[in-house]
Amino acid sequence: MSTVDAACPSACSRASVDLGWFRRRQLITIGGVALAVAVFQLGASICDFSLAYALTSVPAALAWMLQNFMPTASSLGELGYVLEQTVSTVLDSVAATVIAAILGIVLAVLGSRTVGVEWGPVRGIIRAFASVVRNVPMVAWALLLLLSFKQNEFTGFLALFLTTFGQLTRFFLDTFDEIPTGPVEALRACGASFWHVVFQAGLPLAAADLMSWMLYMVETNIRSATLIGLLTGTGIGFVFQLYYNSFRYDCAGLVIVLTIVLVLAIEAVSNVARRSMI
Amino acid sequence: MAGMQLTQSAAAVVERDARGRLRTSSSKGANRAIPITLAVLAVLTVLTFARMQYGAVDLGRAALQALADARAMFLQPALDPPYGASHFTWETVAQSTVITLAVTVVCTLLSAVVSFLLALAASENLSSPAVSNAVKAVVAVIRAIPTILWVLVFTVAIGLGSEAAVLGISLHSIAYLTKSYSESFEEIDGGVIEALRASGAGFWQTVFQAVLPGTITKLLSWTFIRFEINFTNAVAVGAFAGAGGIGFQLYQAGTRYYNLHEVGVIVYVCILVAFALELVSVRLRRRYIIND
Amino acid sequence: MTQHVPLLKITGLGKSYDGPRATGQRHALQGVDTTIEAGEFVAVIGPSGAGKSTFLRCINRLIEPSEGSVVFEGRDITHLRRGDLRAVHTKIAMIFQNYNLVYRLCAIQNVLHGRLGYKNALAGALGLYTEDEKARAFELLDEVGLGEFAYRRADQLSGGQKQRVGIARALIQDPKIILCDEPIASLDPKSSRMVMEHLCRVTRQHGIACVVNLHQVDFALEFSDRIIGLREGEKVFEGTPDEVTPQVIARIYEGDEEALVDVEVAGPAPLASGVPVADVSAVGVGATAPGGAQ
Amino acid sequence: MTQHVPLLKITGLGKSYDGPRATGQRHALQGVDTTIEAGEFVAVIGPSGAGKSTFLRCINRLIEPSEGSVVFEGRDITHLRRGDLRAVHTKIAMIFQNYNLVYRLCAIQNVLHGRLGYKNALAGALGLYTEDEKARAFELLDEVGLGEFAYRRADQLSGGQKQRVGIARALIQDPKIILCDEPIASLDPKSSRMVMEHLCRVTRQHGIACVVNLHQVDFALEFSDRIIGLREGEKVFEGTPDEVTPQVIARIYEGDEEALVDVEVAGPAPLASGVPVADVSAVGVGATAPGGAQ
Amino acid sequence: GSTEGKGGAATTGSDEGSTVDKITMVWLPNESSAEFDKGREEFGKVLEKYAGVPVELMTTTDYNVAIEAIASGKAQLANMGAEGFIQAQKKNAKVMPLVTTSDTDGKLDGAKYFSRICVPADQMDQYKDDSDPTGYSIKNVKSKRMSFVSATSTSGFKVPSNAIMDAFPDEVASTDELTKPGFFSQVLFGNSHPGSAVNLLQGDADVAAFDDIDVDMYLDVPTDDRDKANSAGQVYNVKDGAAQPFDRVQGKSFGIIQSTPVLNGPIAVNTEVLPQDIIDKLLEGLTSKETASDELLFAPEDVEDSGAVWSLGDTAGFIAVEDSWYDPIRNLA
Ligand SMILES: Nc1ncnc2c1ncn2[C@@H]1O[C@H](COP(=O)(O)OP(=O)(O)OP(=O)(O)O)[C@@H](O)[C@H]1O
Ligand SMILES: Nc1ncnc2c1ncn2[C@@H]1O[C@H](COP(=O)(O)OP(=O)(O)OP(=O)(O)O)[C@@H](O)[C@H]1O
Ligand SMILES: [Mg+2]
Ligand SMILES: [Mg+2]
Repeated sequence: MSTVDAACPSACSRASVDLGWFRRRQLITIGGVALAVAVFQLGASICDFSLAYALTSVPAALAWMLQNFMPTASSLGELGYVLEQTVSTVLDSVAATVIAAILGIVLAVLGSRTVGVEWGPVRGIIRAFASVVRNVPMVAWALLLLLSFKQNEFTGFLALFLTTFGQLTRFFLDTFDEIPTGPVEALRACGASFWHVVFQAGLPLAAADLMSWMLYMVETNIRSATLIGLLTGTGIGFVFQLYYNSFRYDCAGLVIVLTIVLVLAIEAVSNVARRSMI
Repeated sequence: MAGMQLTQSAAAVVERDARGRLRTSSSKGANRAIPITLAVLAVLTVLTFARMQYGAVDLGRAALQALADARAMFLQPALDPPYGASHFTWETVAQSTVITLAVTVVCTLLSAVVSFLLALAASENLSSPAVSNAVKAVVAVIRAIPTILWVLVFTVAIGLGSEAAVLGISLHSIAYLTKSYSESFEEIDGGVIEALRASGAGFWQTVFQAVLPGTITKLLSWTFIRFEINFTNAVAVGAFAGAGGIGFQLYQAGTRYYNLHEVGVIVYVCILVAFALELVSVRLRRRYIIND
Repeated sequence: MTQHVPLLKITGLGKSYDGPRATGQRHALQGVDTTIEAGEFVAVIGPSGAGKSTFLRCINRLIEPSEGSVVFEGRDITHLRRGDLRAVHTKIAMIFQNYNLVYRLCAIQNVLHGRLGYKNALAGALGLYTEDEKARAFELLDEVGLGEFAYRRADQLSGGQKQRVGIARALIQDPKIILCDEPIASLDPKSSRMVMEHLCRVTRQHGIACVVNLHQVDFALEFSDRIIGLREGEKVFEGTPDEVTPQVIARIYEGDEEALVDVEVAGPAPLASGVPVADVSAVGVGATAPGGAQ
Repeated sequence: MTQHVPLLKITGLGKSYDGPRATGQRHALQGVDTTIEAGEFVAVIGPSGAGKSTFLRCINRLIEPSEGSVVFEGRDITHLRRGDLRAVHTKIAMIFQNYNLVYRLCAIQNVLHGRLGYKNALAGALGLYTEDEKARAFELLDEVGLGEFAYRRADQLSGGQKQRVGIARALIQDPKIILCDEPIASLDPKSSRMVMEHLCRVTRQHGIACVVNLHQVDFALEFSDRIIGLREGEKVFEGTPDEVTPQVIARIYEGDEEALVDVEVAGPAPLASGVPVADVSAVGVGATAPGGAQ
Repeated sequence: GSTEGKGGAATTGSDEGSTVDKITMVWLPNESSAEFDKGREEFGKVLEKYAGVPVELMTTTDYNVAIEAIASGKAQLANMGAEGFIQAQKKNAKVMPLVTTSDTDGKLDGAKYFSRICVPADQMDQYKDDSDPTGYSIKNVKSKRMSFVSATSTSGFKVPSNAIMDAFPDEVASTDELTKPGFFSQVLFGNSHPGSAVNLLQGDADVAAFDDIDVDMYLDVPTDDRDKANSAGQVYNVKDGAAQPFDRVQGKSFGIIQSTPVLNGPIAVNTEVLPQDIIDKLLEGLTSKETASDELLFAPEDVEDSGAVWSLGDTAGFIAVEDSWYDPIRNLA
């Protein structure tokens, strides 16, 4: 320390001698890591999770999975049926997204800060409503609808629609909030009415982002549809469960492989679409 | 039709449609991506409704029934009689919420650590193209598989307890975070890495001294956003397999006891937790991901 | 009956913001009186925060004034309801610093937006314009020198070109007056001059009055018929460019640290072309200097 | 044994890029020979794209040279493996145009990064520096005039200050040579001069050799012991500043449209201070003009 | 509970056949729910007492898990349904039944419950068939809207599907086909026995399969003679004030057109990973009087919410059972 003082005149001697600064930083870092470890341990003990067991069983589990879930020649016989269900899942995802997007855009337009209606409560109500719809667990929507609409594709569609609707409205609200306010103001100053502003400034400015969110939702929905399908007995979720529960893991594996192929394909297509929209 | 007085070069640009009307957007080189995408989605939607199986139920009656059920669920949530049936106590609901949160914490931390390492390998600026592409491909495949399938598969492969659920949720979470993290890594200034390399710093030194400090806020934001998603997943997965928690109670209330009032209580608990998490993650996202 | 009705008569116009920000100066604008005649070109100058934007926006009620009245063509528009205001907006066009074009639409579509005030909800929303409107839009674009760029997307135009689209959009409204809020603040000197020249020429040609907020005193002096000086929300000067002496400039900008004008050094108008006052005045601190500052 | 070993001996150094870009000139650098002695201050000048950056980066193998050899302190480092290269890197420091600091860390931490090459993976990764290292970092920061800014985050420093942190980071490596790739290209003239003066002073003081890529010929002439001129990847000049005549400048920049030098107008070195050649030459086209261009 | 814990600590159980230091027992999802917490814990204690080694109880929320666990030897004991037991045995022949719950007389004869195919009471006529000894048959179910419980249920799917396959040998090749529309105009899954019953009573299905023990508490069903109560032709009403989900179908009634007895599921043991001496000790202990009179295991009749897994209204206790006793079920598969 003293060497520093000697070597380092005037200004720095006051500021720099405080090497304890480094110690404090280190303590903060160590503290952060320790906190994370402690939280992890706490969580693990609460939910009775053994990291060691989990990690050691992963290799065996993966091997077992590859062995059992690898589609076999005989499972290919089910390809037609699985394919049919997969396609229906994809179509449901698309339809749920489109319908949800139409309603979502209406709500988002009304509720957004930039183009929305000026009367405050409308905005608050729309945001609260969207937030509740979105945060109700998907399982709860499925259970609710299952009771009245019974087990069929339409029920799956409805459940998917409700969750998508909540999410898309949120994304759309954000999108509309982020469009530049200048053009909107400019159109108002021209004497444009509410709907003029929405269609001539709001939608053109937001279009690319809205589409991007929609495409993203289609992808996500295929995954969500699997869960909903398990509950409502439709689409790939249902066929997966059917094979899984009857121990025909090879056929279940076929469902997984098809899901991968499909999701990746849709991801690729929507990436192309998204890129060419900018 | 109004005769326009335009300079020659301007007149050469003006286009008219088949009926001789002035066009307000050029037919040449226009960006058709949005209309085409919209058209495709619209056609698919119509197709879906045309071939959808609507079941044997009378849709009108079912809709009314659903509204009545929704009313029971959202407006009359209760655990105790007269609406509830005392299948659950507040204590058990609170307990299982804590369990679900614990699963969420474990999944998120586990996947954050693994993803950090994978993301280093997946980032083009930190890794070799071959490794980067390989990791990205694997991650894309993992991400394509729905969480619930991972959990079910792990359930039979590993067996009981929370491990299957945690691993199943984590796998998807890892894929997601690896993508987000590596995108954050790829955004950092290549010059900084080069500077440290030029002064003789090794790989891990570069990572911890330049990459991590430069991206830590983004990483934390992404992690928290994923925490929120993981909670949702933990609820959904709890309904089917492994860890139990609030999701399992939701499932039981719904499919075993058919008590929508109790479902309502659990749903409100989930909404409350999700609200709290969302509040934080929206803030973080605004602050560090969008505006950075 | 035969009494002269000015185009725009502004009396005691004021705006105060409440809330936590309003600690010191509550009034962004206070007691401004003025009259704008048809076809006049008026420049509003003043330091940053003087209330220039507030003044302009209070005129067409993009900001609701908190006191005073705005009488447009003999009609008090200060308390008009939204619906009636639309009709007034068609007659009062506006041009913005950031152009405020819908950047995903092409130039001609942006110009046509100026017609929205005349259209019903459906036609306007769907962008169904008449052939006459379209023809006129092309002509106006051509008039500001952008005939070739009619189908170019707005975000592919340069700053000066964007502002000229903004001018065309204002013109197609067939306005009686155009309000311009720092139309050239984001432009380089060359584009600035071009935009100002276009603006000046077309307004004179079509007999449209024009109120322009400007940071560039030299441009204000060069182009306008009359100059209004604002400081801390109040009108501190009004007169012809000839009457703008260095002392006047100093009075307007006095107290604004960034824009202290050295009266001895700066010659009489016009000042060096294209250079904002802040730069000119960076030279030194003169007679009216910091003492008057607050 | 007693034979003189130069600090750096570069022989036939060349780099060619393949791929679609390589249509015309495949060689970014070709057959460059030179020798740098300990403590020397060498400036490399040349038009944009001449290969200055490539030359510098080939020396410490941030770019792998495709031909030739680099001998550092008598050891051929052209084909060293990664691990061994690390040790060499500690002796060859580098300073960049864009400073390349870790913006979220503070100045002192950035300086200490220069020590990473001497540390093992763990200590380096965790940022565990010895007290001596820290003390030295503070000294060096003070030496470049930033003692007070030690705990300031790098992104809160001005451009010139950032570059001085970069110099301190290079110095703490205890290098034998510092390579600087346009260290002042992003700075205003005043900061540029300050950075160059600091750089020149500390390298002379510590006896460190320095190779600086510069766009500013005037600075090159003013500060360096020797000047190397590159054009289209080849060395077209090497000599002392005195030997740099307008003709030499013209030869180096000849054919480069942006930097045509009017030999008649431009006087002998030093040229107007702080103004890059491109600006000086905007005056006109002189004797050696476009004919020689390719 | 403290005894419920980690799964397959004995991941590679197969090579520890002679000795065990811990017994793992797995429960099916139905018996895993919180209402049976006390009963399961008590059962664990009983096992510990007789086996002389610590017992770990594993609850499941997934049917497959229980079966995979016992078949792979990760669990030594499992409380199973008859169908699940057969499936586990198919995967590993060393899985054997140990005990099952007896009938109320303490015998094996009535150790069963009933899988029923039912239709709305007012449509019973359509299914009358004099050629059948019961007076009713399922000859007319084709192209109707069908409701099962779930694709994995024994009494709610496997048994009725087999009955249908037997009745329509030319039209249905495998039970798989019955999971999707084809033979039936529509196939619903109620996800539970009450769910399937409600599907029927609400009019969403024309025909439904469900069992007796999960549904009869909501109905006016006489309890004295179970065989008779479950015979074809019987018609039952939903009780007044029945709890959810039957609250929405109060007053509705249905009739049974076919009924098949299903054997009670066993407590199964994987003999590969549990030494014979412990198996013997467990068999002796579980079938003892003491166990049968444990009110935490077998709730006395009319006692509700005791947490016991079984009820003396249905059974008198555990009884040893031979592998061959399950042959009827085995033949269904
Ligand atoms: N929305 C607002 N809320 C509170 N105060 C505001 C608001 N908008 C403007 N002000 C204040 O009103 C005063 C005048 O602002 P105004 O924008 O009119 O100034 P200006 O002359 O246009 O300045 P500039 O040249 O920087 O554009 C300023 O003090 C400003 O801080
Ligand atoms: N990665 C690369 N791939 C292909 N060609 C490259 C690459 N990097 C540089 N080049 C080419 O090599 C030549 C020399 O580039 P270099 O960056 O060394 O020039 P420079 O003298 O540093 O120019 P400047 O003054 O603009 O920095 C240029 O023609 C450049 O286009
Ligand atoms: Mg302003
Ligand atoms: Mg360069």
